[in-house]
Amino acid sequence: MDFSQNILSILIWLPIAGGLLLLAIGDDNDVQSSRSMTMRIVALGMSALTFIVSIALYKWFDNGTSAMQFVERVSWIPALDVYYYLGIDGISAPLILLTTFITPLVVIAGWDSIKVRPAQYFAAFLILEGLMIGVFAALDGLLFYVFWEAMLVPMFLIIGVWGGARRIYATLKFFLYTFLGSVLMLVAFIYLYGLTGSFDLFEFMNVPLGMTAQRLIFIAFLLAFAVKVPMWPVHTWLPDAHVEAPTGGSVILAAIMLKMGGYGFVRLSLPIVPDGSAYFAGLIIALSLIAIVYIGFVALMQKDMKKLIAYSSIAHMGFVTLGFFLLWSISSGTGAGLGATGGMVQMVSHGLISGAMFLCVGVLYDRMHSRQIADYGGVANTMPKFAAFMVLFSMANAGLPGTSGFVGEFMVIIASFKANFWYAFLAATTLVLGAAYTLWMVKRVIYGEVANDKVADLEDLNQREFFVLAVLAFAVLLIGLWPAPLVDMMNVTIEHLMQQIGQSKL
Amino acid sequence: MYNYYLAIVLAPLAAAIVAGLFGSTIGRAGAHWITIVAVGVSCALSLLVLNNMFWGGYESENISVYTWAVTDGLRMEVGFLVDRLTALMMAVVTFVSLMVHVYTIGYMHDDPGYQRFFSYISLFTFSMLMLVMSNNFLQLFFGWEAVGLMSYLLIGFWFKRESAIFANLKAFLVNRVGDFGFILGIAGVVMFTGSLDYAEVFASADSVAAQNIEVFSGSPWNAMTLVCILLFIGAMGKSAQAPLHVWLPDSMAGPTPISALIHAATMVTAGIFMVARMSPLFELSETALAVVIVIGAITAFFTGLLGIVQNDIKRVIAYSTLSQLGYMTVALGASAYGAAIFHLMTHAFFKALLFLAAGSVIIALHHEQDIRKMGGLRKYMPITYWTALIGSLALIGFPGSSGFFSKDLLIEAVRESHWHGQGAVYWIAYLSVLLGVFVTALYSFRMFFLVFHGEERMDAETRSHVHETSAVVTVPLILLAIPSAAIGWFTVQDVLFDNYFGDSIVVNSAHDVLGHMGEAFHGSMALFLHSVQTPVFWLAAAGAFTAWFLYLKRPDIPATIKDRVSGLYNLLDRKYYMDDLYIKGFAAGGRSIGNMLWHVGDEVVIDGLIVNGTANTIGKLAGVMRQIQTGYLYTYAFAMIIGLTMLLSWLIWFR
Amino acid sequence: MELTDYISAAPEMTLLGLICVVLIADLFVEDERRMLTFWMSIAALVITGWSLLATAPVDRVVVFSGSYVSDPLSQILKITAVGFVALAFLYARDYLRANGLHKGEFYTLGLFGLLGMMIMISANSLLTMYLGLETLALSLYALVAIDRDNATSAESAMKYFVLGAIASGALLYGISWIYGVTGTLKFEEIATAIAADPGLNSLPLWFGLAFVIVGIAFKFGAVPFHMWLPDVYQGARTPVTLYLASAPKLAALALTLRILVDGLGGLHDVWSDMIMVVAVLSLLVGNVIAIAQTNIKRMLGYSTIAHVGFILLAVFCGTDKGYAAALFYTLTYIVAAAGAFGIVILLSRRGFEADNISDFKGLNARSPWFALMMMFLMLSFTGVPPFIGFFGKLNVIDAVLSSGYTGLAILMVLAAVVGAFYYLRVIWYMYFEPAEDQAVLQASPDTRLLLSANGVAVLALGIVPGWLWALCTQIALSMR
Amino acid sequence: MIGLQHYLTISAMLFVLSIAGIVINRRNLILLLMCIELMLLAVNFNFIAFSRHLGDDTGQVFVFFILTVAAAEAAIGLAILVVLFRNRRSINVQELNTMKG
Amino acid sequence: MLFHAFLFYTFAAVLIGAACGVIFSRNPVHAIMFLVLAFFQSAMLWLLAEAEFLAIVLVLVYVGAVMVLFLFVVMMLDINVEAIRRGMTRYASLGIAVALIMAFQLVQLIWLRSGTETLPGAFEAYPEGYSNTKALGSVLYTEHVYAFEIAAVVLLLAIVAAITLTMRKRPGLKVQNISAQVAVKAKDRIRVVKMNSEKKR
Repeated sequence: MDFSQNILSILIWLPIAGGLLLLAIGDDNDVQSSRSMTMRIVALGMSALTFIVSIALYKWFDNGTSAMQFVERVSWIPALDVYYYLGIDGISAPLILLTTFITPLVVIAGWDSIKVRPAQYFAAFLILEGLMIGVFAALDGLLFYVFWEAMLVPMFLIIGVWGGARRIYATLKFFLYTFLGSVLMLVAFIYLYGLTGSFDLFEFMNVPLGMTAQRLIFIAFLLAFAVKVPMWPVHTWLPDAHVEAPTGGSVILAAIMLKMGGYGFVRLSLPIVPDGSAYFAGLIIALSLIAIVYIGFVALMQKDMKKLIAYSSIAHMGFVTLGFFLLWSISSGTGAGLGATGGMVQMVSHGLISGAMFLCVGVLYDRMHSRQIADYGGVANTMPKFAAFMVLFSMANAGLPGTSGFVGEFMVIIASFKANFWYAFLAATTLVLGAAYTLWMVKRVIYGEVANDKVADLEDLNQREFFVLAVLAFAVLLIGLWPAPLVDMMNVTIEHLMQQIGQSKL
Repeated sequence: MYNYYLAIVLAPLAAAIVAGLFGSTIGRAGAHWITIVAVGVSCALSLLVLNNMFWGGYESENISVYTWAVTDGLRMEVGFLVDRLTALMMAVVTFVSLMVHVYTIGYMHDDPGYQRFFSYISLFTFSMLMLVMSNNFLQLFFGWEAVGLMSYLLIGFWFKRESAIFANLKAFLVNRVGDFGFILGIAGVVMFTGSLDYAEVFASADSVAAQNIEVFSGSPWNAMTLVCILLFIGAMGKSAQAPLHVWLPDSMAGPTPISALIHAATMVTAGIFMVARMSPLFELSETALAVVIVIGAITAFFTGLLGIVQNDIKRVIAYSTLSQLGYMTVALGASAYGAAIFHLMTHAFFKALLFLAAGSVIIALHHEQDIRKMGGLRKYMPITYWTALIGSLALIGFPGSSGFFSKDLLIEAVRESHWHGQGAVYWIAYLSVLLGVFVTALYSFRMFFLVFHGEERMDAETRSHVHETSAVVTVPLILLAIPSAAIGWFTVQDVLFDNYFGDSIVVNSAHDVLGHMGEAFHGSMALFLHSVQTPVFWLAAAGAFTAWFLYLKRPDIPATIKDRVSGLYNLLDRKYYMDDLYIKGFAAGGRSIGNMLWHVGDEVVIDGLIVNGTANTIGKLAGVMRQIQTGYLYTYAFAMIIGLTMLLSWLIWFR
Repeated sequence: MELTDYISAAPEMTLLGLICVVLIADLFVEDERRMLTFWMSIAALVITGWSLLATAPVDRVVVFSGSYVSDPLSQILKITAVGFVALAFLYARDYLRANGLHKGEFYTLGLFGLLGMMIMISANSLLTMYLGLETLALSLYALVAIDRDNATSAESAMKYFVLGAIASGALLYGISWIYGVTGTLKFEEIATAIAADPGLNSLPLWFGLAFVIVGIAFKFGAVPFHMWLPDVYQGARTPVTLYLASAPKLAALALTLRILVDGLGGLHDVWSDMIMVVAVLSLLVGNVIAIAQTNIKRMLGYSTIAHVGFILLAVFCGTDKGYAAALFYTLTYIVAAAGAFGIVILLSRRGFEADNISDFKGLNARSPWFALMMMFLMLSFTGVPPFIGFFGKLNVIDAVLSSGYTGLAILMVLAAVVGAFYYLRVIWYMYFEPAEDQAVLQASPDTRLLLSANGVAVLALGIVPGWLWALCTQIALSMR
Repeated sequence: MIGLQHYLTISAMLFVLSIAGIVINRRNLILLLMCIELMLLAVNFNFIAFSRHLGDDTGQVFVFFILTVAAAEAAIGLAILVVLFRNRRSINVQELNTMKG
Repeated sequence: MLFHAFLFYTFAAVLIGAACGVIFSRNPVHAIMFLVLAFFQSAMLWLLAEAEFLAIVLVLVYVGAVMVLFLFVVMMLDINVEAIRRGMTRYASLGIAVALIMAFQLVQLIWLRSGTETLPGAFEAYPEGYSNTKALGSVLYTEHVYAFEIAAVVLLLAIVAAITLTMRKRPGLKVQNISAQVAVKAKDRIRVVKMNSEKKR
């Protein structure tokens, strides 16, 4: 069956329809009831179906062109010249695949650990999935913004309804922080709309802009994306949101929502305001390096596992922004593309690893209802399989070669050395800091004597949990050992992007 | 040969996967059989490759296995470069590994993690082979980190022990500090050559040496120097060179087979191997070589001194390993790469032997490691005794033993390395290696005498059970004792002087000390006979004699010395306070920085002042502004009238 | 005076006639059968709506010696007003019956108010505008006080009345000056006079303008003429608040557009500054004070003030885009406002006003569907796409930006972020808190249906906002 | 010459007085209503003055309507006042602050 | 002309004085009386301006109806005059200051900034035989018929509203229900209640 012309729409609306279906089925807090079971199966089915469709997307995706593929363009709001305009290239495709890959795992992970209003929970995730894919696929500024903002709502509810003790503070902080960031982007969009008379992103990219305008637009974009990434110093929502979110929420937040920021930089900031980006590149690089070093130190001191992973996410995302903005510091030859590719790979990889790490914490949390490192110790004694996964993902988090965590960092460090020795120097500190905070946590949680009776009573992974972690482990190792398929998807697009950015729009 | 190479690498990997994932299914015997067979296959094929290289006249091969990724013009591949250097390393690695596998059957006999252990060491073998067989920097780094990971897992194998999990974390982190330099070095290589492939990089080495890079603005550094020093920092971490040596003694918390395999014979020599492999680069920077030789010399001498005061049998050997690694590094710095590799090889055998012998003792004494509680074991454990004696003699460079050839020539090479000038660098290096000989002999025989001779200091309960260990332990000891004793004699000429390494190692003709020495070399026998005329021999003999005098003849003296020079003793006992510096200085410092950044930076400034501060300000503002809404009609009317007046005023006066 | 004059004004006349019918019929209806009045009122609204559609002019028609105008703007505003009054009646019915307030006067006064709005919307001279305004205002005063036994209602009615009277006094004073300077009360003639004699564009006219702006700002509830609004929203019974919060905004918009644009368009550079100050103050004050509120009606009152800031900023631009945006924003805002108050009504029952925000706690557990609807409405207020409120803001920001006021645009979005907090608090209470009140929601099926439609509308309109925007643009163009 | 400006001045004085009355009166609601009447009177002066000045009757017609509306307004205002008094037993402005903030 | 001016200033002075009386008098009844005075003076001034019709209407409608209504309410509410003695609170000075500023602004407007063309003195007198009433009447029913009808609506609305707000059925009030009385049947008049005889304890 060839539905390649509408595949993006299918990917967006299928999960949303699934979510609405779940809402229609309604809640039954009895986990065993048939309604509850039907609901779960629908949730899993829908997310799995979306994943299967995305495999078709991967199959049909042409690595050889930087042009948009699977384009759909239908007039949406003719009065504003807004189009329902979708299409993907090598930058968005991997992120879409990441989204469709992670969501079913989140559904499985939340299978019976969500006791309160599970239908709404799963519905929120499915709707969120559709919206996230929408962000990655939208080629119309307004459509992009619609998906971008709408995404906040399910996440707001996920954290707020199913979150931990300080969930309200966390979720409000999350919402307001990100909302603040994105409204300025809206202003920038409207300004560009005023110039071009259209919300088409390509029009935005082609319109000549003066330096002042570029700088201002860049700042507006920066706020939106920096909050999402999150970059230092607008990162403080993340630890709170992650800590309070339910496991699935943390996974999606870390795995995909953070990527929105990075994606925004490549998709919008760089091509639309290349000169503005060039002007601020030094700032971004500085902030990225601060994130890597500063956050590395902060992560070292965390007592809460989720918070630690959250902080490590910030540090890892620093590599993404670092990679993207190296371009202007690299005087000649190749390397800029390497940085950008590294940033992209890092996004995908971080999606897998941080997701897996949060799932690991979730496994423990489901059993002990604590995220405090101090409450654990010697988990390896009672949960050997779990410990194996945890160590694997921790190593990936520390950027060990052979895992996906290494690929992006390696590329970015190499590229940053070309830019400036000290960039590479500071970036490479993550080798030490990343290992220090991750493995120190592993030491305190996994290793050692059984710390207390609760740990002694832990049961090892059940099949469902094993499956989820195994799938992620496989993906992490696959990308680590053979990133070529992933990198090949992006290569041409990034090459094209680099040329595009290289040309001044003044 | 490609399939052979693949088989060499993949056999241990496959075995490790099977033993690791299906350990419970295949059982203990299954686990050790599959891994031993796999490593045995690897070993056999490696020996075949070595044979081909040595005598078969095979050319070196550079093969790409698969493309890891290509982006932005940078090819990142996985591939094999098999030349004579590689072949030698492969043989050493697989042979020692095989011995350790066999030995493990006995050593880990009743450990619950038996299958896991075999899986780990097989995986380690795979990683080490990936490292040595790599044809590019990426894979080198992969192997580099993978062996680090396995080291981490194996040191922490007994994860219930606080000391083990402390040591493995420490080992990993200190190694990471080295890797930090290493990855920067690789990045530098890519920057200046645009490639990760050895062949391409070496081909453009000259152009790199011609470039400068301004690390600090205003002071251009030679690019090659920078790259080489960065790469060498990696080697310092992995090969435990001062000041990154602190992890190695602690790593003795792992099971003894691991100490033998990883922390003596193979992994720790990766740094040596790497520098030798990079000889085309290092040769182009005398500054880098000077750094290498100085670091090596410091390590060789000062860590040796520490061995004298240790009481843990494995730690003594660990310090001796450090010292010997220092010797190898010195050789690298003297451009005597061949000597370094030769010493690496002999050291692999005799140090693995010593560790396994120590392990044998430990088994016999039911995991007692304190040499003060040993003594007089000679009569209980003859095989262990004799093999340990061979190992010790090789270690101190007793004439005729393999250690003699490697170490004697190494010292000779350092003495010959006049191109370093007659300045501080040269003398530090030369005196260190020379005095190191005395120190080595002293601590080696101190340990040897305390363990096997003299008074039996173990408790009666233990003594009644002491007996020689089983065949799976003793056979590897014997098999390792043979090369420890004899391999030097037979291979020294071929390896060192007959240009065995060929193109694998490039030496600048001005630095070619081995070539120079080769002109004066007249065979093993001549060297053997000549030995009594060298200071090396006498220093070693003096060391051994001192040990005999202090620990067998007059065991009361050491305590007196300890009291007399308690300051010096403490300095040594506390390992020059290096651990304190790292743990109380860097680690605690890092944590307090983290704490400060977290609590002050994140919580007070960003969250407190800016984020919540804004929110609270708006909240307070709301509280204040709502006070305007008093509820009184006249206030409302007044507000309207004020508003009106303002509009009117603006119209009259400001427009 | 021609017969056609009357045909043009047929909707108003129809409505007046029907009001009289309802008024008289109501006298003969006993309290138990008061539903008859309700249905008659609805019928009156339907007939009025029909007559509006039937007499829809293609072009601008000015009758009654220039007192009355019928144009596309008046058509859309009137039809919407009729619709929202009907909606208010429908939402109000259950509440009024439950609270013993179900009197015919509510409907007659409501219809009178509608008549006042229609007069304002069609006013083409300052005189008719004033009379329409008073008709509306007097009905509203009475409606606010309709619960005679409620001290709070009476208090708020009194405040509303006094302040309203002051505002109309100011408006009249301004009108007198405009009349004095231009010599006419009709909007076109004022515009012509100003265009003809640039000398008129001076202080006396500006003074008149300033006083008129006070009247306009009061009607909208813009700072600092807003102070009545929170008290009245809170003090009036919820159906009255609902009535007050929806349709009269259309009349206020008509007031603004007719006077400032049709009449005093030539003075744009003078009034735009004043409007801007008032609008910016509204944005800030409304959003900030709303945060401190615990009463949802009061909170929505302050939120109204903030939204008025947006509407006035759109007007401030003085461009077609701006007027279209103002119209669009007003239309979409009242949809959400009506829905929000509708849900407040839904939650209340006999003797219990659900007017504290905390009464929304746990609504998701009690009724997931209406919690969802309320969330839609709150998100629409916040300006989160794809809800219609977002497009309202989008258009206003677009208008402001195309006029070159980047700083203002940024201020607007920042104010929106501040505003997001209190809307989110409602969602937070509904979804994140356990229910304090477990009572089952009581509402007739048609009310439920309507409320659902109302909630879904903010989403549906947001998904297809194009036609409405096109319509608004077209109307703005027709205003020339 | 007595003319436009004199009448406007009277109007202005009345207007200002009425406003002052509204602002400074803190007690009696009825007085507020009376001040409003004064304000409308001021407006009427303005209209009449302008009407006479312009020689245009429309202004006087407007005054006619203002008088009508003012009467209606007064009726409703007083009705609300009565309602308020019945509920509160007071028409003191200072007691009218149950809603604030 | 001089007499005209004299009359104007006299009436104006009384008017302003009465207005001050309205806002400063302690007793509401006095205030109403001052307001009545103010209306009378205004009517006089309007007469001076030849706006006879409105002057008459003002007296008839305002003084005759509205002010009486005010008086009714004041009397009906039986307000304790002492209790609502006016308080010149501490904000009064602020209020007066604002009023002064506004007065100053209006003076600016009327006398200083309005340009020269509005300065010419007296109103142009109406021609002989001119009837103000007739003139107004003729436009009221033609040009302003629409407004006139709305005014009617406003009055109707005021009636409805006032009745809505103030007419109430008092709970204690006993009203005859005539139809019920007429429709009553004999058997409804008496109810026979059966009950058990009281038990003896």
